[in-house]
Amino acid sequence: MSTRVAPAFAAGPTDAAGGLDPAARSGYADHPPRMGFFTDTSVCIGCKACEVACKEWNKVPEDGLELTGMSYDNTGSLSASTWRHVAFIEQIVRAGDSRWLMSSDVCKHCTEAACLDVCPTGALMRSEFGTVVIQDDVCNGCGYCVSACPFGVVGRRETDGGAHKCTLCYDRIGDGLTPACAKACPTESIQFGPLDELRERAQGRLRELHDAGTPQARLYGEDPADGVGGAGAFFLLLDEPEVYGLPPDPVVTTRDLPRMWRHVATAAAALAAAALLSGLGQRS
Amino acid sequence: MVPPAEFTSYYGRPVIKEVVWGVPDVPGYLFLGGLAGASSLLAASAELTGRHELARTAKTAAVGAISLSALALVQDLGRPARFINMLRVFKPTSPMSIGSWLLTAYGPAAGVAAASALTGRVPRIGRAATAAAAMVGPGVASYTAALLADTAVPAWHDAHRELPYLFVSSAATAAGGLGLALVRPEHAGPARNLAVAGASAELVARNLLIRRVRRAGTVEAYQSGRAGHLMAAAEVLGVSGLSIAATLGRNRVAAALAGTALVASSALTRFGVFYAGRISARDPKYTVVPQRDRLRRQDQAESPADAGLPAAGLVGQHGLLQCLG
Amino acid sequence: MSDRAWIGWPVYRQLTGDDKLARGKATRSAVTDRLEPRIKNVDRVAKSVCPYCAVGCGQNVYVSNEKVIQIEGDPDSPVSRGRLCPKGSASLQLTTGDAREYKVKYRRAYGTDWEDLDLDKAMDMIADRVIESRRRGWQQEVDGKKTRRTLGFASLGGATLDNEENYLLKKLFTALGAVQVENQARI
Amino acid sequence: MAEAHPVGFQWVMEAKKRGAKIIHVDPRFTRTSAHADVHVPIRAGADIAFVGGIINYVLTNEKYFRDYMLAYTNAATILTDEYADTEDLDGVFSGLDRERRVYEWDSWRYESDAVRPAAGERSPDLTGAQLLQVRRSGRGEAQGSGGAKAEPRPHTDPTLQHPRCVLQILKRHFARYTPQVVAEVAGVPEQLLRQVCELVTENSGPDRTTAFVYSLGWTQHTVGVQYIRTAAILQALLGNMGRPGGGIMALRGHASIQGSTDIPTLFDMLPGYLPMPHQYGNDNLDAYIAAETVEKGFWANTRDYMVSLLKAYWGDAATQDNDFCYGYLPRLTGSHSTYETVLEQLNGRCTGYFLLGQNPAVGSANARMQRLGMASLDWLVVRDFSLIESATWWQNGPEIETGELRTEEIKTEVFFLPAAAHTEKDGSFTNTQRMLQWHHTAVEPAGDSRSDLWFMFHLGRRIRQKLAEAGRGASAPPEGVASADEWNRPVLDLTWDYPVRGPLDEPAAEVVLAEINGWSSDGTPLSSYTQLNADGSTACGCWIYCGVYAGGVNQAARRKPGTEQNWVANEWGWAWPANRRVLYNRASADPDGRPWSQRKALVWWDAGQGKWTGHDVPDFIADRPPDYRPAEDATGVEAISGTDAFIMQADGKAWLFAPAGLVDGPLPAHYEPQESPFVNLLYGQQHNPVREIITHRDNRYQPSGAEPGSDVFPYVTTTYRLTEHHTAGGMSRFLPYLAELQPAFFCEVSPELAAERGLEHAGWATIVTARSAIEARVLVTERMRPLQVGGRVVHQVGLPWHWGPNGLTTGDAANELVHLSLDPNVHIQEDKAMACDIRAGRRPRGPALRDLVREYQQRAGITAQTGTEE
Ligand SMILES: Nc1nc2c(c(=O)[nH]1)N[C@H]1C(S)=C(S)[C@@H](COP(=O)(O)OP(=O)(O)OC[C@H]3O[C@@H](n4cnc5c(=O)[nH]c(N)nc54)[C@H](O)[C@@H]3O)O[C@H]1N2
Ligand SMILES: Nc1nc2c(c(=O)[nH]1)N[C@H]1C(S)=C(S)[C@@H](COP(=O)(O)OP(=O)(O)OC[C@H]3O[C@@H](n4cnc5c(=O)[nH]c(N)nc54)[C@H](O)[C@@H]3O)O[C@H]1N2
Ligand code: SF4
Ligand code: SF4
Ligand code: SF4
Ligand code: SF4
Ligand code: SF4
Ligand SMILES: [Mo]
Repeated sequence: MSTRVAPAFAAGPTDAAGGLDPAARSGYADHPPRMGFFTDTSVCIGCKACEVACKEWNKVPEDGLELTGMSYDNTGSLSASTWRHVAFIEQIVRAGDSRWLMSSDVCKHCTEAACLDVCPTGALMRSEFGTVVIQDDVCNGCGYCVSACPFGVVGRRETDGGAHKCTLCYDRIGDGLTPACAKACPTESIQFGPLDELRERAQGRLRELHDAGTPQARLYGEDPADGVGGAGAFFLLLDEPEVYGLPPDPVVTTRDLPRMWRHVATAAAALAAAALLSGLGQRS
Repeated sequence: MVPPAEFTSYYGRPVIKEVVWGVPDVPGYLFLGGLAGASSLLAASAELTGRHELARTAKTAAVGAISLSALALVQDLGRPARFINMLRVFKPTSPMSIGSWLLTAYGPAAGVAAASALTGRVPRIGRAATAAAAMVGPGVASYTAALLADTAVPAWHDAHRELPYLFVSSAATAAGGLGLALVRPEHAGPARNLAVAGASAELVARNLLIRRVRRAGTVEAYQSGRAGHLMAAAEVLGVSGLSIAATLGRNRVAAALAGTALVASSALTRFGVFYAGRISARDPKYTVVPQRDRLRRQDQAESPADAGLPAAGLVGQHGLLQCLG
Repeated sequence: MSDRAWIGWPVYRQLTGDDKLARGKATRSAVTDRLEPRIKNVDRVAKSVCPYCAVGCGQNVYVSNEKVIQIEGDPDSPVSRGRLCPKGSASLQLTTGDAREYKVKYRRAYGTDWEDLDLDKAMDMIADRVIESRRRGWQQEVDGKKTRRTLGFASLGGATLDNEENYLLKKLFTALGAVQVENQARI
Repeated sequence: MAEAHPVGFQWVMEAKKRGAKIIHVDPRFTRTSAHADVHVPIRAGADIAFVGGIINYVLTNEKYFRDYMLAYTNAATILTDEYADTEDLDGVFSGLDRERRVYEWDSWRYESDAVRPAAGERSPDLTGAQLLQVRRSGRGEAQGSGGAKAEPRPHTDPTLQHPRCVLQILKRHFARYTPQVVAEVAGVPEQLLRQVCELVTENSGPDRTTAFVYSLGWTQHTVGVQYIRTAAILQALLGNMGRPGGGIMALRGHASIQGSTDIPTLFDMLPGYLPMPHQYGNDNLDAYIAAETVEKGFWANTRDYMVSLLKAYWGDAATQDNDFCYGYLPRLTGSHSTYETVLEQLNGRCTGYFLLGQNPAVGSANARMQRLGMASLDWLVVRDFSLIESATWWQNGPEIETGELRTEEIKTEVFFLPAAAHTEKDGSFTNTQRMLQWHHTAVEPAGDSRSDLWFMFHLGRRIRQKLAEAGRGASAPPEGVASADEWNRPVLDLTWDYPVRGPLDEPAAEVVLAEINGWSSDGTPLSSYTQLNADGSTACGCWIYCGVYAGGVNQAARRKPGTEQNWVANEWGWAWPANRRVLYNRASADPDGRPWSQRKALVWWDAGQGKWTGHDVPDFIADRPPDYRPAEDATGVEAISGTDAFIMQADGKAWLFAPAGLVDGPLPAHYEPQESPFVNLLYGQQHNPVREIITHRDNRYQPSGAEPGSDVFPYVTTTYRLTEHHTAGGMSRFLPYLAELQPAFFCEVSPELAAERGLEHAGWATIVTARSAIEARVLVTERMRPLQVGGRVVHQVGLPWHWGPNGLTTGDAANELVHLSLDPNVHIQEDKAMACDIRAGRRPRGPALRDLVREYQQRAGITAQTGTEE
């Protein structure tokens, strides 16, 4: 992935790990360390405390009472009314080690956040912690962010027309509190903290698991050189990302935007030329 | 590249979110915006070359289309009353923001231009407005391509290079077609020219787009289901309209027929593209398979054992990106 | 547009500040700037314990204007270290949600629907019924041996109650001679 | 554990991180299995065979912790020659009275020099029927805390060679629990059992300990108590009791289920596990004490505890002269458990019912019978947060749908009183660690909602007032009662003068706690139960809680942060007894008082200071040196030797063999559940011979094993919990945030069973037993694994039982299916291992539902006798 060149929009200050410093790039000259999540799915017990704690804190409404038949997951996916979603994947073998994977998904708080880039109102905003927050008082519900997010995180809520997603508990972390979901998580599957510390911790945990004979363990979203410049909320997974419903190689769409604009400009010019030229020629 | 039949997903759930934009609002908006933008250009061209009837019609079409499109846009917002928030910021990273500013500039210009043309009052201001609308018009007609492409929707993003061309040619087709249909043939020369040029370009652009998405692994989204039907119908109408316009375009009835077909073709193209995006967002294979392939290719490219292999073939899409992009 | 309003316009901030692309600082709304956790300036925090299961996780109950506005794990608890499972995390909804009933309801014998009843009246009626059932089910002796009890009324429940409540319950009902006092330990 | 005690499970995950191996024994692959190193899929109802297999491994391979076993268990104790084991009697123990379904446990005795009464235990003249009654009164349960009688100084053989010493008896008893047999019975393959045996034994010894954690998977059986006994034997053999990281942890249920057992709202006990007086043998205080006291250890002081309780209840009215009002206590005549209560309701004797935070209409076994019982009442009081099914069955219960009941024909008066939540009252919960934690009022309850403390207090106040008035008037007492005054004295003499506070007249919970804690005659709060006296100079509402208000300080409200204390965290809340966190922790040190290993040090003898010390509060007499040996004639606490680590036991030892206290045998034996598709492969005896049977038209049992008709119910079914719901659903089905997480009642079946019965994933299935039929959505999952049992494949059906007709997510209650047949020690129902049929599609509606059940009953040839044989 190192072959990718960050285009002009993405250029700017970098952090210690060589990743981009999103807060600095968003006008916070002096800012606290970038905060994020390391979700270690290898210790998730699928209790969904994170889902409930998030809803209680953020007053997120109930999201439907439908039995999905997807193992113990009746939430289905992240949405406007589900900001943490616990996936359940049954991998049962009749001889050998059966697995029941559980994983709590959340907004990735991308370093290069497509949702934020495309938001026309500025409702989506980068905080001084480097997180990505929707300002509900600003959002006009255009729905652009919904289609821009490569992880399918943001949704638009039927009842209020606004787009919603995890705020990484901006109100809480601003006051030194732990986000509600991380605080509730019984097994510390969700770990909150300065991103660089989390990355280090995750590497340690990865080594531990590899040494303990779990070669399938891998980090997801932790690499600043990945398609979204590294996620502010990254994961330790025990299988391929798509098994959990995550895109295997997401790329922020705005990486290609300069090129898009160039083509748009060329096309527009061509249209102008064609139109003007259309007037030429004999009149009948 | 043909996606392998087997791929893993989470219970077949989409990876990215479904497009929340409504039908007909948003595809209609795409079409009307194109129609408006190109009409303003056509109007300017007609005015410059003294075809006032055509100019007047095109201006009227522009203001009508843009008003409708703005309505569609506002209606599609989750919180329409907050439309004005579009002007809180100016974001080059957001085609919708750019579009909003473009519309803000364009709408009044097109309005004044049309009003002046229809009432015959303040002709100088009318001319200035016509010029202004014509200057902003290409932007209005083309930015929507970026609007769709600048998303995680595979069928749209994969087509980000071709979409602008498809959309402007489609806009030209629509504007030209409308002129052709509404204005007496003897006054409709530029419209006919524009329609023919647009429809031809559209054919080429569509083909290029299909080639691109075939390589990218999302072609099925354009060729199956409702999108497939719409795209096919657009093509049939476009080719018919084009042939009629090019051959019998000076016949009033034929012109009307051709014009209508071309307008419809343009609209269907937008709807087709829109649906292709929806389909590709709904089915995880459009997200997972191409990304998997990309990773596989990267792995192979990076793995020392494969280092000797010719990169272009393997790096595939990525390599092509570099060449074409 | 007044000067201040103009300065409040994000485009202006965007053009004049460091956040040229309006991704962060420039686009903050006034609401965002005022944001605070709602538990910050509460009137008090009551120390509590999760009401669901016997793990006994610690809870902090945040009170503002005589309303419970949030319930969270108590990080000090050596049992739970601040964590709560989904049920514990739903305690706020349990205690303040729509499912709570706040009025006495009464269904008369053979009645087809609930009726309203004054709490005081209800207590009085219940006391009368206890006395009557106690009498009717009284067994001074069984098989010639003293039992001094009543089978006329019974009670069930206790595992969700406080020790103090169970204590009074057992004390009162035992004194009344009731032996059919049971709770979830049986099941 | 991950499901039902998720926050507790963090400690398992922590241990795992540090290298602990986790073994999960469960019929289903659950969220707990997902984090276990080894998952043992087992046939529901076969754990005694499985754990018996481990014991057999330990005994045959001499893997026990010999020094520990010798010092702290009764391995060396010699039994009388009257004892006959299941080995001798094909599956039953000596003393079985087959006709009355009761064991005379006299032959289970230790051999000793003490003179014993000839027969019977409490009073020589108890007849068989009377004995049965006493047994049914839950003596076993009251003795769970250690009060069972046994010879304090039995004969022993420290060489462990005597053929009648406990270890030798054990060896013979468990010899037939071979890996092959375990595989056949439990469906656990031999090499898996072997793996577990090795993991468990390798991790036990001076330097390592293994812990057992159990809950309902082990208790809700007709042999539930014996399940735990099996683990107790294993853990005592391996030296895992009383030591850090060891033990057998009961993961209890509700927030204060432990508290409601300690201060019991249970028929058979008074506070502190004092048995409720029985009609026989408990005539007066002396007789009661004689019958219920042991000679050695802390239970020798029963009189202190009982008198102090009577003083707490009746205050100044309780005097030496009137037996401290002992006579005011009602007497038992047998079991009066919740299930017998239902029978009393159905027969019209019990006419009033309080439901104080319980929802039997869906939560209790044989839910239909529960509702029919309620429909026979004159009045019902329900106190709850929401309109649970127990409050609305007369309106929308299943019997209304089937036409069995008609709302306008139901006579029951129903009072629904809204309850205050935990945030709206002061009080203490006792958690699963026996720890009391205080919760403080955050806000006052709104509307008519009131605390249960308020309710009990004001109800009592009103009743007392009314009775006092009636006593003055002419209102006649019931037949056989001399006078209204005599009749009402116990109520009127009750100390019932709790101070109230606030606008609602809320009684002061702390004052109640202070009464529970106890005080001396001058009102000084006591600090330890050792201060209690039998002369009336102390009052104490629950002797084991004495100390919770020591120094007039609410110890349960202590909240010194865990991070500021050692790992035992003794200064958070208060645990009974005496704030000890690990029971019997004397056993963590060797007989000389030194920790078995430094790694596993918990408490030890400090010779310099002449007292026991350590991380926890020592569970021993603080200044009793390890080398103390009691005089021959010492009694009570004096009789506890310096190595009697199990101080509540009558002989100071952990019981590998239980000479008393259990009504269904001194050793565990595998019996098939009440309803099982299999014959007992271990013994000729199919069921627990003394299990409690409730014969009633609405509680028909199914044929089992080889009996004709048992093939009508070919599948094993079990009921269990989901993390997302709580018990009968009153606290989860009504909450949007929990309801949405598990929005439908479902059953879990294997793909094989689904294929066999044409069940479709996410479709509907109907599950049928002899009691009822219910419908559930189907989850076909590989997590349900068919097992090889008794030479054939058995399928199990999983039923999370949280549903009922009310709330945001509704569904049939699994308890419609469950029969009443109970563990004879504790009267718990067997809802963890049953037999059922399952078929595709929804169940019939209306009267057709009962028709279906009748059809099944007929097909299986079910009569009133079916399943009732011992
Ligand atoms: N989320 C949640 N937590 C709770 C509760 C709740 O309702 N929901 N309830 C609380 C209460 S009241 C209680 S009592 C506890 C109960 O806690 P648990 O006892 O853990 O609860 P269950 O799920 O009923 O049963 C546990 C397991 O026993 C298994 N099992 C069934 N039969 C057998 C068997 O024969 N042998 C073995 N080895 N296992 C068997 C089941 O498959 C199930 O996984 O939980 C408390 N905590
Ligand atoms: N088939 C099957 N049946 C079972 C079990 C099983 O495993 N399988 N498990 C059994 C077990 S272990 C248990 S504990 C029972 C539980 O069965 P129940 O105790 O009947 O179930 P809950 O839903 O917990 O009911 C408790 C009620 O108390 C109310 N409540 C909570 N707090 C208070 C309070 O402070 N005051 C008052 N007045 N009410 C309050 C709640 O709202 C709730 O409705 O179910 C048993 N039934
Ligand atoms: S995951 Fe999606 S919603 Fe979250 S920051 Fe990235 S692009 Fe935005
Ligand atoms: S929906 Fe709201 S947050 Fe999303 S892009 Fe539109 S305005 Fe921004
Ligand atoms: S960080 Fe806050 S908003 Fe985000 S998922 Fe967790 S609780 Fe919800
Ligand atoms: S709270 Fe933690 S353990 Fe529970 S589901 Fe969420 S991430 Fe997993
Ligand atoms: S938070 Fe969960 S685990 Fe803790 S006490 Fe409450 S219900 Fe039990
Ligand atoms: Mo329970």
